[in-house]
Amino acid sequence: MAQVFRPHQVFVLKFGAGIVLVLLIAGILIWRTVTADSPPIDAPVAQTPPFSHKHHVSDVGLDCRFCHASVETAAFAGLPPTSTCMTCHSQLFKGQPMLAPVAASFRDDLPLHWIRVHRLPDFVYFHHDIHISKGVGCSTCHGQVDQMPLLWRTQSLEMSWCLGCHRAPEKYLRPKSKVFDMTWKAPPDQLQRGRQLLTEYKIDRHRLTDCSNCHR
Amino acid sequence: MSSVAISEIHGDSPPAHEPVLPGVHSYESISEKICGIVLGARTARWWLIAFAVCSALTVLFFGSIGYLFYRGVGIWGLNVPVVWAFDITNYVWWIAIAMSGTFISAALHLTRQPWGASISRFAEAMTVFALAIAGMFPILHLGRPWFFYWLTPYPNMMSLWPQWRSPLVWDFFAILAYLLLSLMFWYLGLIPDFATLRDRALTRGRQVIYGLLALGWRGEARHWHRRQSAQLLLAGLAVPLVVSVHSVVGLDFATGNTPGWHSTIFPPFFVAGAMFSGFAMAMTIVILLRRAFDLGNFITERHLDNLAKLILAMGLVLAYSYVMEIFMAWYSADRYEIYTALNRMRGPYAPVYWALIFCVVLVPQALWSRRVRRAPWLLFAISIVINIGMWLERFMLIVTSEHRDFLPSAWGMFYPTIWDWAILIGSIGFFGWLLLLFVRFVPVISMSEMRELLAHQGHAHASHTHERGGA
Amino acid sequence: MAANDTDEPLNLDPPSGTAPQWRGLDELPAQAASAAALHRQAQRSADLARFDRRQFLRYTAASLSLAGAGACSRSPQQVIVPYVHAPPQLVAGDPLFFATAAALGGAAAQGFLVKSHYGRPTKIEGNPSHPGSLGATDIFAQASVLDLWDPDRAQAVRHRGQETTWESFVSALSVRMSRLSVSTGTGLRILTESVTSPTLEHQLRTLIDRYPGARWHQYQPINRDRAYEGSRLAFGEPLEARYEFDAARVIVSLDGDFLGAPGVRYAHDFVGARRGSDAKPDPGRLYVVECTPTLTGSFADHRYAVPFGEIEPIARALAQALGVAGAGAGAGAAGGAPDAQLLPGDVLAACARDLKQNAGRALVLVGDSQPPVVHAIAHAINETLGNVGHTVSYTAPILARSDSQDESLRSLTEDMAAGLVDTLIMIGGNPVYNAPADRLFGTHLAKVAMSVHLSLYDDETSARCDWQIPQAHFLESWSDARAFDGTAAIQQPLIAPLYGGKSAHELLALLLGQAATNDYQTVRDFWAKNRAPAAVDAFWNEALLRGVIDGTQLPVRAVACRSDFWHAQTAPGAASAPAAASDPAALELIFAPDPTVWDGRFANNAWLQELPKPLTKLTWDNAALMGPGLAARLGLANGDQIELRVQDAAVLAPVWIIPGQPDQTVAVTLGYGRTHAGHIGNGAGYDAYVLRRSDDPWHARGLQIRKTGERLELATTQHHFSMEGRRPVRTTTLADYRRDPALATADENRPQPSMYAPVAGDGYAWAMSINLDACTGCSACTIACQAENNIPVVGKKEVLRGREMHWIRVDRYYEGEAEQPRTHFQPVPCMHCEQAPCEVVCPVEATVHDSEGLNLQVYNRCIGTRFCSNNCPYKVRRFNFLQYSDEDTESLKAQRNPEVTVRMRGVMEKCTYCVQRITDARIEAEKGNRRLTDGEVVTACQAACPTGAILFGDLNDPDSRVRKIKASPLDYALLSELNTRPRTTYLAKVGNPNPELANPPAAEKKERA
Amino acid sequence: MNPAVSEAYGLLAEFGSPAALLEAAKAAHRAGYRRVEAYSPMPIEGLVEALGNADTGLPRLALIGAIIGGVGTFALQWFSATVDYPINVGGRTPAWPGLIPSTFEMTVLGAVLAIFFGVLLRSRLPRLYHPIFNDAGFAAASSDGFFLCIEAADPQYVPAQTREFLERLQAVRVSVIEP
Repeated sequence: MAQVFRPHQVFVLKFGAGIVLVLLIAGILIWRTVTADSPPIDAPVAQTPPFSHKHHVSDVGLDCRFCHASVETAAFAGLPPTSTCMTCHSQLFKGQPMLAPVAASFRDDLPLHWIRVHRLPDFVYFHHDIHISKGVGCSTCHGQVDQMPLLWRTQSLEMSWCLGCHRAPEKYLRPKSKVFDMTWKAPPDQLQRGRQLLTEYKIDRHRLTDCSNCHR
Repeated sequence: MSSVAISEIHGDSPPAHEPVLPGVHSYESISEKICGIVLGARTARWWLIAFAVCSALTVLFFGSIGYLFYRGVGIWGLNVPVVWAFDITNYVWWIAIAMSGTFISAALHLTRQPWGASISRFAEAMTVFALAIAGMFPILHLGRPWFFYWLTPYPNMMSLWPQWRSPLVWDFFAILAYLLLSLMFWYLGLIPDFATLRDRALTRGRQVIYGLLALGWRGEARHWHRRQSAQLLLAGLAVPLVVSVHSVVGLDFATGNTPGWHSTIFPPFFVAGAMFSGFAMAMTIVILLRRAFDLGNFITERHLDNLAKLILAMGLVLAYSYVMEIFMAWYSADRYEIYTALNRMRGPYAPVYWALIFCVVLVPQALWSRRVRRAPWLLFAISIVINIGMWLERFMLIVTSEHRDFLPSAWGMFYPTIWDWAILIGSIGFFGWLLLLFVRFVPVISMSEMRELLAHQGHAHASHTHERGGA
Repeated sequence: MAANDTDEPLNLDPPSGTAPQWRGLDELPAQAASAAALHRQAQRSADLARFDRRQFLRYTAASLSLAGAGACSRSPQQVIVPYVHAPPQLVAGDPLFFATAAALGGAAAQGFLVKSHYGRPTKIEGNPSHPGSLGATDIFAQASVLDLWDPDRAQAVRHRGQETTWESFVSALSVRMSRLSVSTGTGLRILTESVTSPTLEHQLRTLIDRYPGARWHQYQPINRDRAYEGSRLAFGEPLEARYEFDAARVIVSLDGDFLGAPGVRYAHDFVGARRGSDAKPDPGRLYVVECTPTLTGSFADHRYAVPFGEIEPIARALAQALGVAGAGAGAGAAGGAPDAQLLPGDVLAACARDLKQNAGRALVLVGDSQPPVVHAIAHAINETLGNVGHTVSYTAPILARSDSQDESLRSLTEDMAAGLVDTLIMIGGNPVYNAPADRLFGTHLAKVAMSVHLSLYDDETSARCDWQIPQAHFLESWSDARAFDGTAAIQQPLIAPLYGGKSAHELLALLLGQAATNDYQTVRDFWAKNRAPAAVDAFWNEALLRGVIDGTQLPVRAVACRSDFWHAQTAPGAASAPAAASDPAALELIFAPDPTVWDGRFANNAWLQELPKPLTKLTWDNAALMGPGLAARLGLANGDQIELRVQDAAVLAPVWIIPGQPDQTVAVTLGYGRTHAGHIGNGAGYDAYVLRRSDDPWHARGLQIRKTGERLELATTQHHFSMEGRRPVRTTTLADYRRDPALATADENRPQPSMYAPVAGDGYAWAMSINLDACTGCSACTIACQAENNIPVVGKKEVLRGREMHWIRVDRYYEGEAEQPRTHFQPVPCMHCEQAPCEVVCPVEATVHDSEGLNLQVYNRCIGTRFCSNNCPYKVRRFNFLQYSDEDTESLKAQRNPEVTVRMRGVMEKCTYCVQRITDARIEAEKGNRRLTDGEVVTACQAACPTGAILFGDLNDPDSRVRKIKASPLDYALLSELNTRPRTTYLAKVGNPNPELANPPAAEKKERA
Repeated sequence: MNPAVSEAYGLLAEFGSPAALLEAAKAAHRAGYRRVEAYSPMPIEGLVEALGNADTGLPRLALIGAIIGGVGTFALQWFSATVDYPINVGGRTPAWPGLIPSTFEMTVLGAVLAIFFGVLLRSRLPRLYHPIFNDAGFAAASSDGFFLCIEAADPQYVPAQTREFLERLQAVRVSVIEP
């Protein structure tokens, strides 16, 4: 009988199979990147006006709370109303084209539109105030904002990431005085300090990984 | 191993015993006959008609599924308290049908029943198809089916795992294992026959397709040897697996606290029920095939007779468990269990209950008669009745338990909608569709095993003469 | 406000409701540009599409709070002053609470604290300092927030159906007014519903003074004419009877449903006194004689069902038995009638003895639908027993006018018919739909030259009027209202009118030619009138802060009962009552307001439509209620369609069989069969007003019933009413309780052993106790829960399938024989079992426990296997079989509580013990490094419950009320034999039947057996 | 010797019956041939033994697969439920009986996979091209032909003698297999 498959045909078959496999993997990778949440991590986000945290925090030396006024008192850290911007900018850099949108917003009572950089899904309920009051620093989740001309996201903000801290808070907790300190780095004896803070802040570890902590 | 069987066949089959393969056969004629069905030039009219019907139902099936995914499970008649009805009924029914195939061929394989050879092939096919359909229902019944993969343990961004103590998770693994085993067991058996088809195929296209499926099988002695020991091992694994799978299905209910479910009798009860309906479905298909391809020489009345006996036995086991269920309810002195038992017999679903008693307990008693066991069409009718009865049984089991459980204020009723029926009927059509493709393009009977049988018979004969010669 | 346009609203989420945070408002454009602003917002709402839900909510939050701000900046100096000290019962946190009040259904006002999320009113709570509320609310109050957001509301001024502008109406009206002013207003008629607003009354009277020829009519279908008439008979002047249930030990209610009526104060007092302290029950005794089952009757220790006409003879006989002066004389002819005819056995005698023994601590009251003379008799009895001043006192009516509304409507319609009415201005109301059929209001309306209708909806009346003016919802406008004791409260808006609605005050101001002034000005001016200008601001702020105006309670009047009324003409209903009684074939029809849609004004409120009616558990429909005996006699079953015919009027209605209804009486409820209600209300049920006649609005004799052979599907949420001997509801009697407190719960063995080590925790351990002895079945909890937790409405078809979504349902069981059933109510939320069966079967950890004992349902993890529901013995889990929560209607989204996830289809949901309230409270506490104290967390159902039947708290807190109450011997767990160890437990019901009465209700026999 | 022949894959002999093939295989083995293969349309008893080395090694593989599947699954369950994310489910502490069903199923599956792929790998399948197919008559091997092939790679392989040897075994036909 004749061979059903000649060697070169066999080769073609194997090769084809290989191609298909490669395409499959490629497809999956593409799909994941396409459906990944935006803006991606570490990608600066352009805003109008091009607000620079770097300038306002490290150059001017504003405190976070000057704009994010309710971060200590409410679930939402809050974004400043245009009027807050105008407290300074009614005087400083008045004519700057860069600031035109702010002036316009104030004049026409039309709110500014900022692009959201840190967003959580609908079903996640995050409270800024409690984190602040229990010694979780801004930079722990938001990164060194004072070094960001344009803001970008430094953390995945995925559940597993949240759990990283909720399972081992002692690795991240800071003394109250350091919460708004952008330059804070964990000291070598952080673990032990952290445990002290845990008791000081009266944090119930059991609760931290309860589903009801974030989901309602 | 089956060669080892020779002496035993000889031993436990007295000359008076009718042969498994009556009529004259040569190795060639076997290939001739069975390959003919597949490679035959023209397709039978009955096949085309049946295929058209089944295709229509298949479209209905997947159409309904599409609508289901679009609208949600609300298109079914479900409600609180009856949150499961047709969906889970169909699931249990199909997975029970799946039971027989692997089990039959594995059991026959292990007990070296020569007569099994001719029915094991499509019994296995039946398993694979029924299982594929059964496996769909747990996904279809979900409120958010697109998240079904959350049942699998894999590292994810939620750092969550399945809840291991849920019987549904056990189910997931059970079906997975069962499906893969059945597929491999089936395919392992098919390889040499694909090789035969490859070598007899007349068109290039078929040569290639069957060639690929045959994986280049060339009948090497060592390959045969490995394949056989593999089949033996798989068969050995299949039996406990199959039992465990249906025990787990039983546990789906038994672990619940719903009166009428919360009973340790369930796992064995479900295994028995599964064998019962599995054998019945096998019977249905055997008879159809036998008729369609006039395989009377391969599938003899003895096959039917044995199958019928098995069905009868299982039917009795089942009848026993029904009695036990009622007894347990009474014996438990549990108010709710007792009520459920009575409610089944006198409640709004009483007709279903009595219908299933008729189909599952009474009808099979006819099989005591040898005459019935030898009358294919009677057997066919009975097997159909049993299949219906077994579906009713699952429906009764699920719905009557749910619809009146603990708090009278929460009692309710279930009424099926058109979509419930569409998906049930559609699934049957899809099953038929797969079977039709199978009988058309795959050898319905294992040729290699037939050849073995032939060899044994020849050998047995030879050995007789030899003894005489020696004397 | 800009901040609100981002995801994180700033100005409006302060730590607590104190004044300063309104600094945010100052950042608003002070000039009244709110309309323009709103417009721009609307244009931008195109962007909404790509926002996710919470973004959306906050976005609307922005626009709407801007609107709200606009409302305040209508004149710059206007400032809304939020509540300063949110009472501990209320969850502190981001949302603000504003005190307001409203008289819903034209009844006495209740005071509210309305929860406002970033300017969107989302939830209504009772105002603890308001006498009409004391912190609780009824179902109508809870549901009214949905009316505010109802997309079906009238949204534009219409002239003969054509959309037009307010300005064009103003000009049209001014033309007419100038002409009318010539004729001193002759031909000008105002039609209002019952008015409790002092300001509105003032405006109306001013108008009448201004135009002597004009006249002010008032009519609403459910009115108190007969009560006032009764007091006129008894005292010579219409007076308001104010009951002090907490002082009453023995109460006889003659067809009076004080537990089912709108308002919560009476239920609160009655049950409060009954419950005793720390669940040591000390019930008085309640006798009820009624014509159709009501909540009050269900609660009674002794309940007797009699035909409508027999109430009067019974009253007279009772009076006689009590030796009331003048009793025995009079038309009832019941003079010497042995009461055996009227009530079984020696009930009347025993009842009378009971009353005598408790003279001064007893109370006899009468339902508003009973003829005046019966009211008078009750007044006489109370006086004789010396109850006046103790359990009942009398004040001037709380309504602006107490003269007969039926009379007032008659004169109006006659004048209309005679063409004497030139301009008819209707403020609220819907007379075309709900006026008695024989008044032919609709027909005569055509003869009016200019008819104006100010109403929330474009309803039946609007359709027949020249002008339809959208009315501002009470959450959108300023006004004031009187509580049951006359205490006035300011009704302050939380938001600018969504659809440019106008308030009654604005319309009247217009008529008075004060076009400039808005309702804020009007109301404030009215209250400022006789105050020193300097003091006004302080007074005003105080009034808004507390939600009540001190010193406005009406003074008690000394009264003396006359004795000449005994011969007063009895109402036609009772004329030949004995005859009716003697002839069993003669059928009578009685009318009652619907338990959920009342007189029809709530017909378009989906929450109320889907709220199971307490006794029938019907939703989305009204039915003709009849007793089993009658049904059997006529061969009728539930859902059979019958024709009800009274004289020449007839309607088709479905039958619903209800135990405890007299066999010659058929009861129909009003408020259904609407044709212009809106998408929700249209076509639901049948219109019983068709049968209603002005001569006897509550009752009709000579009813004929014809079976049509049709069958109608009625959506009920409970199909099975017997307990099947399973005793989910446990009852005992005071006598038994005194003998053995644990009798009712004796057969329980708790806790049963478990193979698992207990999961210990020293944190909070949340638990709930539900006191069945305090539950009246009013269902306020169900609606409150729905409003708090974004629970979707599923519609009649889905309810028919058994897919209602209420997280807390109120089960209703009957005990005893069908003629004299004992009725039990049992609210059933999630039990939060410590060993929850539902959790073990979930394959994906979507339902698990948290360390505080909550049985959680994590929606976003749920894949919808529904196994948990199967395994829940209480069946409290609810499944989104389809996409139930409305994702298209913007305004409905704005109503939702942003603190609670909106569930998608395919997801299981259930009671969470209001985990969002717990979390917010805990966070507030943890910020202060302190532990939550008892009462800081209050669930929505608990807050709404008028009788405090629901108690929630921390079991690990040694002095929490819930822990104390669970120590009571009456405490039991539902299905405890399953060893699920529920955190929600019940207190058994303690009845107090009169030992003298030979035949204790069957149920108690059972208990003893 | 003739290079053409020496480049052959081997010599293929066809036999009339299973028995004949069996005999031939035994004879070949006795004659010291080691690179011998027998081909038949169905398994023949003793054939493998006749050719030497009957060990399939599958049971060992199965055992390994089973252990991996079982131990792995149990360990995974235990780890995830008690170490990685212990969650209070129904107030019940994780107990081993609840972990058994999945473990059992995965044990079986592990064995099954090992066996199936064991067969294919040890048999070097799939192998779509094989010199043996070059023989025109070899198609019969899948229905009624019984073949014995002595490969050229066999140290004792000498074309002429081997062919003679095979013919002596009453082969129906002997042919050279092109490589």
